[in-house]
Amino acid sequence: MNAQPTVQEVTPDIRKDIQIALLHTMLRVRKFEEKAQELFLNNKIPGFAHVSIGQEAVAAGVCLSLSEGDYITSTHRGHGHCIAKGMEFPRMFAELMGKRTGYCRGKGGSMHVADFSRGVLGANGIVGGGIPIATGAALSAQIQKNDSVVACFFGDGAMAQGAFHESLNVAALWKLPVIYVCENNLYGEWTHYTRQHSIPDLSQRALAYGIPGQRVDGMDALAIYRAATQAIARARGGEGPTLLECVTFRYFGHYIGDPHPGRTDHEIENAKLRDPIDHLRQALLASGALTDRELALFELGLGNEIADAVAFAEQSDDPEPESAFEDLFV
Amino acid sequence: MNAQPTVQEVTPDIRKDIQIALLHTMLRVRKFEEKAQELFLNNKIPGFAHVSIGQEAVAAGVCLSLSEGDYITSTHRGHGHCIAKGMEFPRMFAELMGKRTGYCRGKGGSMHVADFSRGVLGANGIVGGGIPIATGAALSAQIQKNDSVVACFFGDGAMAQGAFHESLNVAALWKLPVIYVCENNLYGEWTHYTRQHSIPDLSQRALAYGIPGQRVDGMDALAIYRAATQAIARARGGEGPTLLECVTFRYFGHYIGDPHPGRTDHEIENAKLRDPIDHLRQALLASGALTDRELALFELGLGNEIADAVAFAEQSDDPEPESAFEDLFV
Amino acid sequence: MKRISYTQAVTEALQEEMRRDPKVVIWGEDTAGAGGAFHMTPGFADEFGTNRVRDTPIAENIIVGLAVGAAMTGLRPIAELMFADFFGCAMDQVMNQMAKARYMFGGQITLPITVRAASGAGTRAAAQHSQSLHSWFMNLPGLKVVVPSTPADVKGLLKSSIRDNNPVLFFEHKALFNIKDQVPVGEYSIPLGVADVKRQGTDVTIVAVQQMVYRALEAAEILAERGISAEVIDPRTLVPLDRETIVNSIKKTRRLVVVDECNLTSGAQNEIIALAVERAFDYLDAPPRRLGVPDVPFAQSPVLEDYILPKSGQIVSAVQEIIR
Amino acid sequence: MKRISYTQAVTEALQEEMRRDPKVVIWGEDTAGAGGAFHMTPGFADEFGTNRVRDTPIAENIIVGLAVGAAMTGLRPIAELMFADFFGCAMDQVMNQMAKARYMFGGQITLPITVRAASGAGTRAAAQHSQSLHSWFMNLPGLKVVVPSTPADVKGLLKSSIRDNNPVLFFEHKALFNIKDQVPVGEYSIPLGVADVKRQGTDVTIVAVQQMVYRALEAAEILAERGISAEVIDPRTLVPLDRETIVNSIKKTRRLVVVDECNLTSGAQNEIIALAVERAFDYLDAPPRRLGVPDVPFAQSPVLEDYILPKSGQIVSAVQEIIR
Ligand SMILES: Cc1ncc(C[n+]2csc(CCOP(=O)(O)OP(=O)(O)O)c2C)c(N)n1
Ligand SMILES: Cc1ncc(C[n+]2csc(CCOP(=O)(O)OP(=O)(O)O)c2C)c(N)n1
Ligand SMILES: [Mg+2]
Ligand SMILES: [Mg+2]
Repeated sequence: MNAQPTVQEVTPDIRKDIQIALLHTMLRVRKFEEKAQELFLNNKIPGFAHVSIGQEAVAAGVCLSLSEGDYITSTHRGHGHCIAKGMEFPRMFAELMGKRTGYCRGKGGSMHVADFSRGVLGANGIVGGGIPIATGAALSAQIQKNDSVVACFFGDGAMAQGAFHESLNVAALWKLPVIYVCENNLYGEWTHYTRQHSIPDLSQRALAYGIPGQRVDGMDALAIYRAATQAIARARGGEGPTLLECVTFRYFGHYIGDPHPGRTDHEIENAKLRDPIDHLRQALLASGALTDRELALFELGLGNEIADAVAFAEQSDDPEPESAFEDLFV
Repeated sequence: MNAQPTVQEVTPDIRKDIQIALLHTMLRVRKFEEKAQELFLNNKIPGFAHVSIGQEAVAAGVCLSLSEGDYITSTHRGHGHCIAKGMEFPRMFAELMGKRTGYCRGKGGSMHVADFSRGVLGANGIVGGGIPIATGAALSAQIQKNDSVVACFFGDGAMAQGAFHESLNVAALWKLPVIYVCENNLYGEWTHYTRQHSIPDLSQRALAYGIPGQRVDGMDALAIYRAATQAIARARGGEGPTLLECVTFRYFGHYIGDPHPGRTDHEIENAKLRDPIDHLRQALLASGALTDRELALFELGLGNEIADAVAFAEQSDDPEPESAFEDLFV
Repeated sequence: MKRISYTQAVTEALQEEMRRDPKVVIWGEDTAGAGGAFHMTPGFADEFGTNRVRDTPIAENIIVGLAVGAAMTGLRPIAELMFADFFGCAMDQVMNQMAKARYMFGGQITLPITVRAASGAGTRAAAQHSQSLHSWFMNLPGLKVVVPSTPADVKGLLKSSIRDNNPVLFFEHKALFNIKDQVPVGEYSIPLGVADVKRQGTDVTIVAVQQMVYRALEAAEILAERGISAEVIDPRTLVPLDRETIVNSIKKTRRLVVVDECNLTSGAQNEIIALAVERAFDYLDAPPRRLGVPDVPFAQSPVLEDYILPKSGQIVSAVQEIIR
Repeated sequence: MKRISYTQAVTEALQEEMRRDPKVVIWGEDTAGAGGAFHMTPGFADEFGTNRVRDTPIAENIIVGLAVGAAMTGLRPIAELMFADFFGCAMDQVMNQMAKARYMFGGQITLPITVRAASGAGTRAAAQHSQSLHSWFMNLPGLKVVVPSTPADVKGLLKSSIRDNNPVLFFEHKALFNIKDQVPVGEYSIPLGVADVKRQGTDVTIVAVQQMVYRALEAAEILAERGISAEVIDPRTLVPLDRETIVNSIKKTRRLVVVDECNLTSGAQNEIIALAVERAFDYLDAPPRRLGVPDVPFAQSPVLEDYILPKSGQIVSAVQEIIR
C-alpha cells in the first residue's frame, strides 16, 4: 500500500451528488462507531462489539451502488454496512445496548443486527457464516426473477472458511446475482492475512471459479464505488458473481477495547495518512463541489442526530424478561 | 478427451520394471474389483460398495510413486488405492464381507477399509472427509521431520466441499508434504462434473492456493506416474503441495449394481477404447518388455491368488457379536 | 385409500406441495437430473423446471445455507441432504444460522424451510451412513423435528412440514423406504405435534420412533399372547412433542418403556423418561425403561449391526421386567 | 497450594504437558502469535517453537481434521476451537471422523487428541457465542467429554485429557475464566471419570456442571440456613460419567435435582434423571427435578440472558418443592 498522501481530483465519472453521498455515508459510519466505542467503554453496551473505523469506504462504496430492493449480508464488524444500507441510528444504538426498541428487540446486539425491511439480512457472529446466506438470497432472486442483487461482505479471515469456497462455486456455476466483497483489513483477529492465506492477492481466488476478481484500494470510496457498480451491473445482467478484494485497514483493535499489540504505530499511522474520509473530503472541498460551510452544517446535523439517537436508546427500556420466549417459532 | 486408440511406445524415462509393476498393479485392482462386483451381486458383500474399474491407472501411478513410509487417504471408491499401496486380497475381501479376519475386523467394510501398517489412513464414506486428514498427516510428517509424504485421493465431486478449500489453503501456506490427487471420472454420482463446478479444468483450482496444478490423462498410468513422481519429490523437498487432476472414467455405475442410466453407450465405449490396462499391456508386449507367456503366468497367479483370497474370506467367521463393544475407546 | 410405499409417500407430498405453491423449490445432490439418490424426485425437473428443481454440488453447508438465504427472501425451500450423517458437513448453517436466525433478529422474518435427510440403521452402511441424530436437534431450539414411521404419516407430515413457517428437519428412515401401506387418497395433512397411538393397551406404554415402532408393535403382539396389553405410541414429531398423549397414556398404564435408535447416553429416549418423572411420577408403578443403541457406532458387519439395534425380544423383556 | 485463575490453570496444564512430551503439539486461531484469543497460550510459540505451536487460518473443520491426521501418524495434538459454537463449522471431522475412526478401522489406531473450546453463557455474547453442546457429544460415541468447574479441576483434568489416548473434548466455561482458587503445586492430575462431591449433604443430591456448580453451592448455603442439607456433585467429566458416585448419593439423599446450562429438551440433565430412575428408582422419595435453559437461544440483552439461565433461587425452590 502506498502511504503517500495525495490530494484526489474530483473524479469526473462519478456524479457529484454521489461523491457527496459517499462522504456523508462514511462520516455517518465513523461518527456512529466513535460513539459506539465510547458507549462500550462506559459499559453501556454489553457483550462484544467490533468497529470498522478506517474501513468506511468499503461499506459506503458498495452500499451506495446498490438499489433499494437489493440485499446485503454482513459480519461481526457490520455497523458500517448496516448504516450505509440505510439503517437508522436510534434503533441501531438501541440494539447495541440490548434495548427493546432495537432492530432485533435486544436479542441480537452488535453481532446480529439486521433490518429485513432494508434488505440487511443480518450481521453474523460466525466468520464466513453469511456467505452461504447471501448466495441463497441471490438464488432466490434468480428463481423469482425479481432483479435483486446481493452484496456479501466478509473479511480476509473468512476467505479460509469452507463456506467461502462452497458458495463461490455455486454462485459462479449458476451465475447468481451476487457480488462478494472481501474487506481485507490485513488481519483476522491478530494474525496477518499472509499468515492465514497461501497467496498474497486474495482477489486471485476468483480464478478458481472462473469469475472476475479485482483488487481495489479499500481506502478509496470512489474506486470502490466504481468497481462495485460494475460488478453489480454484471450480476444484475445475469453474468454472475464478481469477487472484489478491498484492501483497507482498521485503526483500532479487533474488538472495542482491544489494543491489538501486534501492530506497529508506524503501520497504523501510515494507514491513517490514507484515511478514506479525509481524502474524499479534501478532494470535494478543493474542487468546490462542497463548501466548508455545507460540511460544517452536515456535521452539526450528524452530531445532533447521534446525540438524539443515543438519548433514544438510553431512554428505551430493556426488553420484558418474558420476551425471551418470543420470536423463536412463528 | 481424445477417444482415438494409439499404441503407446515404452516410455524411456520410466524404468521397465516399474512399467511392468504398473501393469501388474492395475491388473490386481481390476481383478479384485471384478470379483468384488460378482460377490456383491451374489449378496456376499453387505452394505454399499463402489468399484473403480476403468480408473486403475490413477491408483497405480500414484501409489507406485510413493515410498513405504508414505501415507495415503482414500475414498468410498478406494479398493484400488488400498491394493496399489500394498494391502492384501484376503483381508480386503474379508473386510468387504464384514468378516472378523478383515482389516477392520468387519467394522469398516468397503467404505472404511484401512491398513495403518501400510500407511493407508482409511477409505472414507464422507465425500471430502479424507482431505483434512491427509493434510494433518502431512503436518505431522513436517513436525516430526520424518520425510513422509501423503497422497490424498478424492473425486471430482469432492472438490466442491469446503474441506477441500480449507485443506489446500493450509497445506500451501505451510508447504506441507502432500499431493492432492483428484480422480476426475467426470461424474459425482450421476451428475456431470461440469454441472457441479464452475470451471471445466479443475486443476486450475491450484491457482487459488499458489501451488502447481496439473491436468493429467487419467487413463495413462505412465503419465500419472511421471506427474506423481515429480509432485512427490517436490513435496518431499519441502516445496509444498501439488494438485493433480487425473481425468479418467468409471466403466460401471456409481455403486455396484447401479446402471447409471444418464450416460450414453457411446460415452462408455469411447472411454473403454482408452482402457489404461489394455494400453500399457499392448505397449509392453509390443516393445518386448513383457512376453505373452510372462503375462499369462502373472494372470494365472493372480487368478489363483484371488480365488484363495475369496476362499479365505468366505471361510472366515463373522465377528463375535460382543466385539461390537470393542475398539471404541482404548 | 391406496397402497403406496414410504418413498412414494415422500414423492407425492413433495409433488403436491410444489404444484400447490410456486414458492416451493427443492435442491440437493442429484435431485434434478437423476431424480434423487433415493429416487424420490423422479421427473421433478421436467415437471417443475430446473429453476425450481436443482442439482447442487456436493457441499452440504451451502445446500442448507442456500435455503436460509432463500427463505429470508421469500421462497419456501426444501433442501435434501441425502444421509442424515451429512449434517456434519452442514452443521454451521443448521445450528448457528437456520435454527437461530429468526430469534437473533427479533422475529423479523420467518424461515419456512424443510431439510430432508435419510436416517437410521439397518442397511449395513456402517458408521458414517447409519446415524440417528434427532436427540441433537431436539436439543437445538428453533427447529422442528419430524420422524415418520408409516407412508401415511410421511405424506401427511411432510406436507405440513413444507407448509410450516419454521425450519423443519424431516427424517426419512432408510430401513422403511420399501414399506408399503394405505394412504388416504386426495388432499390431507397431519399436524405437527400430534402423536399417534399405533396400538391401544392398558398395561404398559411403549413409546417408539420410526423403525422401532414396528419392533414395538411386534413386541406388543408377543406380549398380548402372554396376557400383557401394551399401548404403542409413535410421537411422529419430536419437536413439538405431544407430551399430553404420552403423559396420559403413562397415567393410564402406569408403566413406560421407550425405544429408539439413538445411542443410549443422552439419547432422545431420555426426554420421554424425564417427561414421565416430571409429570407422572406418582403414577409410575415401576421404573421407566429405555432401550436404544449402546454407545458405539454402527459397524458394517450385519452381525454387529443387528446385535446393537434394539429388537422386539428386548422390548418384550424390558416390559416383563417391569411387570413382574 | 497456590492461588491461580481458571485460565492460568489451562495455561499451566498445557505448558507442563508440552514440556513433558515433545509429541504434544497445539494449534488454533491466534494460538501462537497472539498467545490465544483468551490469552491461554502466552509465549508458547517462543518456548516451543512455531513447529509445535501454530496459528491456523479461520477454518475449524481443518483445525480438527489436522488433529485427526496428525494423531493417526504419531502426534498428540491439541486443537483449539475458541468458542464451542464453532463446532458447527468443524462437525464433520468431529462426528464422522474423529469420534469414529478408531472404531471403523477395527482398533488399528489410537487418537490421542484434545479439542478445547470455550462454552457456556453469561457473557452477553448472544446466540452464536453462548452455547453448551455437551449433550450432543455425550450422544456421540467415541469422545470423552470434560466439563471442569474449578482451577484445580481444570489443571488436573486437562493434563489427563492430553495424556488420554482417546479423543477428548475439553470445555472451558467462559464465565469462569477469572475465577481464582487454590491449585496443588507440582505435578498432579485428576483421572477422567471421577465425580467430585463439592459439598456433602444428606437431604437432596444436586448434580451441577461448570457455572451451575457455583449456583448449586449458593443454593446449598441458602438451603442449609433453612435446615436442608444438600449434597452437590460435580461430575467433572460427562463421558465417562461417574455413575456410581451419583447413584450412591441419590440412594442416600433419596432426592435429586439436576442443573445444567443445556437447553432443557433432550439436554444432558436427562441423562442424570434417567440414571436415577434406572438405578435408584425405589429409593426416590420424590420426582427428580431438572433445571436448565428453556428451549430458546441466548439473546444479547443481559435481562434476557439472565432470565433464562438457572439461578440459585430456582435451585432452592426446586429442592423445596420436592422436600415438602
Ligand atoms: C467460525 C468462527 N471462527 C472464529 C471466530 C472468532 N473470530 C471472530 S472475528 C475473527 C477474525 C475475522 O477476521 P476477518 O474475517 O478478517 O474479519 P475482521 O475481523 O478483520 O473484520 C475471528 C477469528 C468466529 N466468530 N467464527
Ligand atoms: C458428505 C457427503 N455427501 C454426499 C455423499 C454421497 N455420495 C457418495 S459418493 C458421491 C459422489 C462423489 O463423487 P466424486 O467425488 O466425484 O467421487 P466418485 O464417486 O466419482 O469416485 C456422493 C454424492 C457422501 N458420501 N458424503
Ligand atoms: Mg480482517
Ligand atoms: Mg467423480
